[in-house]
Amino acid sequence: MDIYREQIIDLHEHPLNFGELETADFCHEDDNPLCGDIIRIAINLDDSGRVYQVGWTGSGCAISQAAASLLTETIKGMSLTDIQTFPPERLLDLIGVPLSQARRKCALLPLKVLQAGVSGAVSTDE
Amino acid sequence: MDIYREQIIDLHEHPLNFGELETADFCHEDDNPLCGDIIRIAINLDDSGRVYQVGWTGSGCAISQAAASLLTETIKGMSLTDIQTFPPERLLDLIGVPLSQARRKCALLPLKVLQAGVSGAVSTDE
Amino acid sequence: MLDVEKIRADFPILSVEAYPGVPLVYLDSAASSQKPEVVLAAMDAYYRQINANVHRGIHRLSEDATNAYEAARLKIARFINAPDESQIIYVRNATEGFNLVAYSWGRQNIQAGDEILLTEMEHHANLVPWQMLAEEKGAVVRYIPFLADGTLDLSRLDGLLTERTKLFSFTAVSNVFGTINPVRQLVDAGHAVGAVVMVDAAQAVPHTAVDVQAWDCDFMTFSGHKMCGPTGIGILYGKRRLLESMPPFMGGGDMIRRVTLEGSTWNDLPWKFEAGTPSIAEGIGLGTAVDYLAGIGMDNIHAHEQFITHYALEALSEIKGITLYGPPASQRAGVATFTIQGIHPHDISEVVDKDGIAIRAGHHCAMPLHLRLNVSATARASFYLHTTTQEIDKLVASLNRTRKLFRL
Amino acid sequence: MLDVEKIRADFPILSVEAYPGVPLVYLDSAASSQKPEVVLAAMDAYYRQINANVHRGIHRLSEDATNAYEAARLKIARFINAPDESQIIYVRNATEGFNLVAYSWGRQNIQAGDEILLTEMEHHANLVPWQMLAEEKGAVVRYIPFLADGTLDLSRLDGLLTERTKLFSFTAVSNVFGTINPVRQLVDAGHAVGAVVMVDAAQAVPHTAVDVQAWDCDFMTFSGHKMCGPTGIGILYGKRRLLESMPPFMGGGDMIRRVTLEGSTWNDLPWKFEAGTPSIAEGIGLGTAVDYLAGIGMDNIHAHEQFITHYALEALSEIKGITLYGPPASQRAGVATFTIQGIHPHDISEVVDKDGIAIRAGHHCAMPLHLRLNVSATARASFYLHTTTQEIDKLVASLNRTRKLFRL
Ligand SMILES: Cc1ncc(COP(=O)(O)O)c(C=O)c1O
Ligand SMILES: Cc1ncc(COP(=O)(O)O)c(C=O)c1O
Repeated sequence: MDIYREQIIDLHEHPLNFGELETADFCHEDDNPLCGDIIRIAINLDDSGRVYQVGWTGSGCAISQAAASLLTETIKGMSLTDIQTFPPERLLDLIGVPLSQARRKCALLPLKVLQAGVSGAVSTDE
Repeated sequence: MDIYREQIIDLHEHPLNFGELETADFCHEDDNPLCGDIIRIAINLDDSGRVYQVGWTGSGCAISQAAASLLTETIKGMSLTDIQTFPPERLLDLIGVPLSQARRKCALLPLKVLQAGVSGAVSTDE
Repeated sequence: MLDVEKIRADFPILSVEAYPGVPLVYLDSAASSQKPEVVLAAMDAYYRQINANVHRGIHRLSEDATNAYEAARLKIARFINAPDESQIIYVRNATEGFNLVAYSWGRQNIQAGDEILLTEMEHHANLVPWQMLAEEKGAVVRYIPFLADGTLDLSRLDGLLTERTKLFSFTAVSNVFGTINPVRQLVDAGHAVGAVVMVDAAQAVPHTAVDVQAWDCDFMTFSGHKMCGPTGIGILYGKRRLLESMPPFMGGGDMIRRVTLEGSTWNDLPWKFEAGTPSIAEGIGLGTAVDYLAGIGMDNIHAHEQFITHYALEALSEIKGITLYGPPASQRAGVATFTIQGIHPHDISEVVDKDGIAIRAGHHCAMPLHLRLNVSATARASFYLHTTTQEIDKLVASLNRTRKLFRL
Repeated sequence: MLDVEKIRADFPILSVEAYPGVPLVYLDSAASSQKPEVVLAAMDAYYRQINANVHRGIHRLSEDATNAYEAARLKIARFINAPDESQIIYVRNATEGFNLVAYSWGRQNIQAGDEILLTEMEHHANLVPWQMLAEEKGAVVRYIPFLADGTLDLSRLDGLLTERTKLFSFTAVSNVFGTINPVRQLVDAGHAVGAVVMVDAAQAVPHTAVDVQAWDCDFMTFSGHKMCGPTGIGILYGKRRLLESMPPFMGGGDMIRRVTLEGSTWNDLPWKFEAGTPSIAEGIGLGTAVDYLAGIGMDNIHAHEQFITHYALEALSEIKGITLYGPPASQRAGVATFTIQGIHPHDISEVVDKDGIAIRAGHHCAMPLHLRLNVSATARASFYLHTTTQEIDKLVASLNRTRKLFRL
């Protein structure tokens, strides 16, 4: 059975960066009401404005959870601009299993949450 | 070409009982809005309450016109009760060509007008 | 009992492979049923031999099309024991049935402060139209809750049905729990307070013999695609007195008697509610589906589904970590809804799909029900006249493999 | 030009006999078109191979069904050059397109004293929904009259379009006269006074290349069954800004984002307007019809119909006692509407039917037009890509025989 890569099952058992942060520069939460997946991501930035700490919580299917792990791991060290221009395809590549249109929404939920959080943070700054 | 019996074409050329009556014991008009056929029938009764004079006017297809001719000819001498119980099948038999559901409405329009007229006359009497 | 192998041969799709070498196990009939050959043939024959617009033509095709379309209406009327076929209104689906009543009857009869009573197990089709109506009119929507076993809490009925209740609408069969509700009892309770009562029969008509006169409901609706019929067609049944008193829903051709620049008058029932060129092939297809189901016998179908449901609930309950929702098999239709500890329903559905097994995962258009259960999604296997115990066995085996894949 | 014999072979029904030994001459495409083999095959394949409910399933059938259904939407968007497929809303037919706009946009935007401008040549589908809306809101409906040649009296436009005009809706092509109206000019005139402009394209999209962006209309609707597609499906196109601002029409599954007992929020376009299980096979069928028409080329189809219409008007005008309605062939679509002195149109249709010829008789769902012409009914022959000059000759011969039968 290779529907899901081993890695996705691994991440389902042992998610990366899972948990709340004590304090956060910003955090954002959203859900995918049609399937009920919910993701909350919190970020701390270093002095140069790059991600140095990230934590996520939430619940959902193995795909959205794996996506949250992979995405939060990948953005460490990125600037907010990097995040805002993070291409959805890159996240889908990280997941690495073919996804139907419906499951794609699960996979991209963490990115949607993250980018909305960044937009909020940026516009509050200005 | 025997779609329409000769008689129907004859009646189309020379309708029976066509025309207004000078005075009438009752008369009624109705139409079939979906096809635009319109029929008006006027009746005079003799002392025993039987039809002795009938005239009809209106416009429409050959079927409704033939039906008006045939019906008005047939009811001469009938009582109002006879008319109220006049079976639609009898009129269809008089026309004698097979009719689709849509054309049946044309054929039965004169009977509908006549029976509505009688109902009106009877209820006014009471 | 049914000759299931013979029945399976009636459904072309059941011999299709889901994936190369993997036969299809279709356990999603509650979402949409498969279609027997006869239904496809009837629609195809319509298009190949008599296709034409109905009601307005004098030529042969139009007459044949009109006759076939109206004959289907009569069959459907008999199938649910409607007093007259003029009370059978063709709609797109059950959803349109509710919306038609909400717009036409509802806007005429519901006023500020009036109450609409629904249940917490309703499909969105029987929730959203009434919420929209209530919002427009300033009416109040109330809900009968359900108990832990997925049956309605009937002890709440008395308190919730009052003389303010103008409409009571509920499902005959829950599409999530499979619960078979006591329709006649609920209808009587609604009538006792003077409410108009509507029944959602979308999961009932496909699976059991339904008699609208025995139910005594005022309105009832169902969808063709869940009962071996095509997409794009459904039925609204209504009591004549109500249908006659109602204004039209949509305006256009066919539903009028006369149109002038100043205004219009309406056609007789059922056409008053059927504006524009109707779903002709679909109506004919549904008529054929009804013939097909009646030929097999609704009681036989129900008995088979009872048998399968018993078997399935029994077999599924052996799976570790499974939670099954809904009442015992004897009180429910052919639906088994469940979750498995540690695996999201979407993942379950995706994994068993690779074994060719089609089940559904999500909220099944019943979000409030899921909110009450406090789960965001469930998995649902649903059965029909062609479902076999072997298919249930395959599902169980595949679910066990899914647990292993997830290292449970 | 078209290879008409090749095209005729695409339509199974064209080799059917109307009566034993009497080939079918189908001259009623304006009421409903016939369907090419490819369209029937696409729907049949859907039901035999991938039938399932869309949007909500994770299993293979549901994915394939969803993909096919949404791919059809994209094809249709391209066919009318819509900026985006999310502006393509599946409805049952053009009639529902008008009703959707009247209920959703209309009830939100039309107030007492506002004016709705239509024309006197409209089909009931573009009259009754606005009359119903105007009656509900206390708005006023006005009409652009037509001239003796069946073209709109554009000299009246300035007086009738005022800043009170909130909606202007008219047909691109008259289904009785065949008149091709100057759509862009009318849209611009409507916009100049700030009106929202809707176009009835039910007789345009099947017969000519339509570009909604070139038209610049705000809404536009048409029916699948008139353009080689199945019954039960049509399209409403709208500008995004308007569609987004509008409340939903029907409530139920698929059109929601979230439902709670307290209320609901709506899905994105286009699904916000598509409640319940959609007409899946029908959408796929229409997508295939669009492929078929585009493959032949709308300009080629239009040119062929122009040729046939010229030929028909010429030939018909030779018949004694005939009155032809509408503009010269060069200004009209493939429709020839007429009366014959001394024979009611119903009788004409019935008599020529026995020669296998399907034409339509009646008011063609345009009663006000007929009232203005002061005739209760007309006969109408209408043409499509498969119509031949031989078929026109047969019609003319049959009409002459009909006159003889009536001793004229
Ligand atoms: C110009 C025009 N508009 C609207 C319609 C309505 O189409 P439908 O009956 O498919 O809704 C028609 C066809 O009957 C038409 O010819
Ligand atoms: C109980 C119930 N009611 C209503 C519906 C709505 O049916 P449709 O989507 O065909 O309108 C469904 C099916 O989804 C259902 O299961």
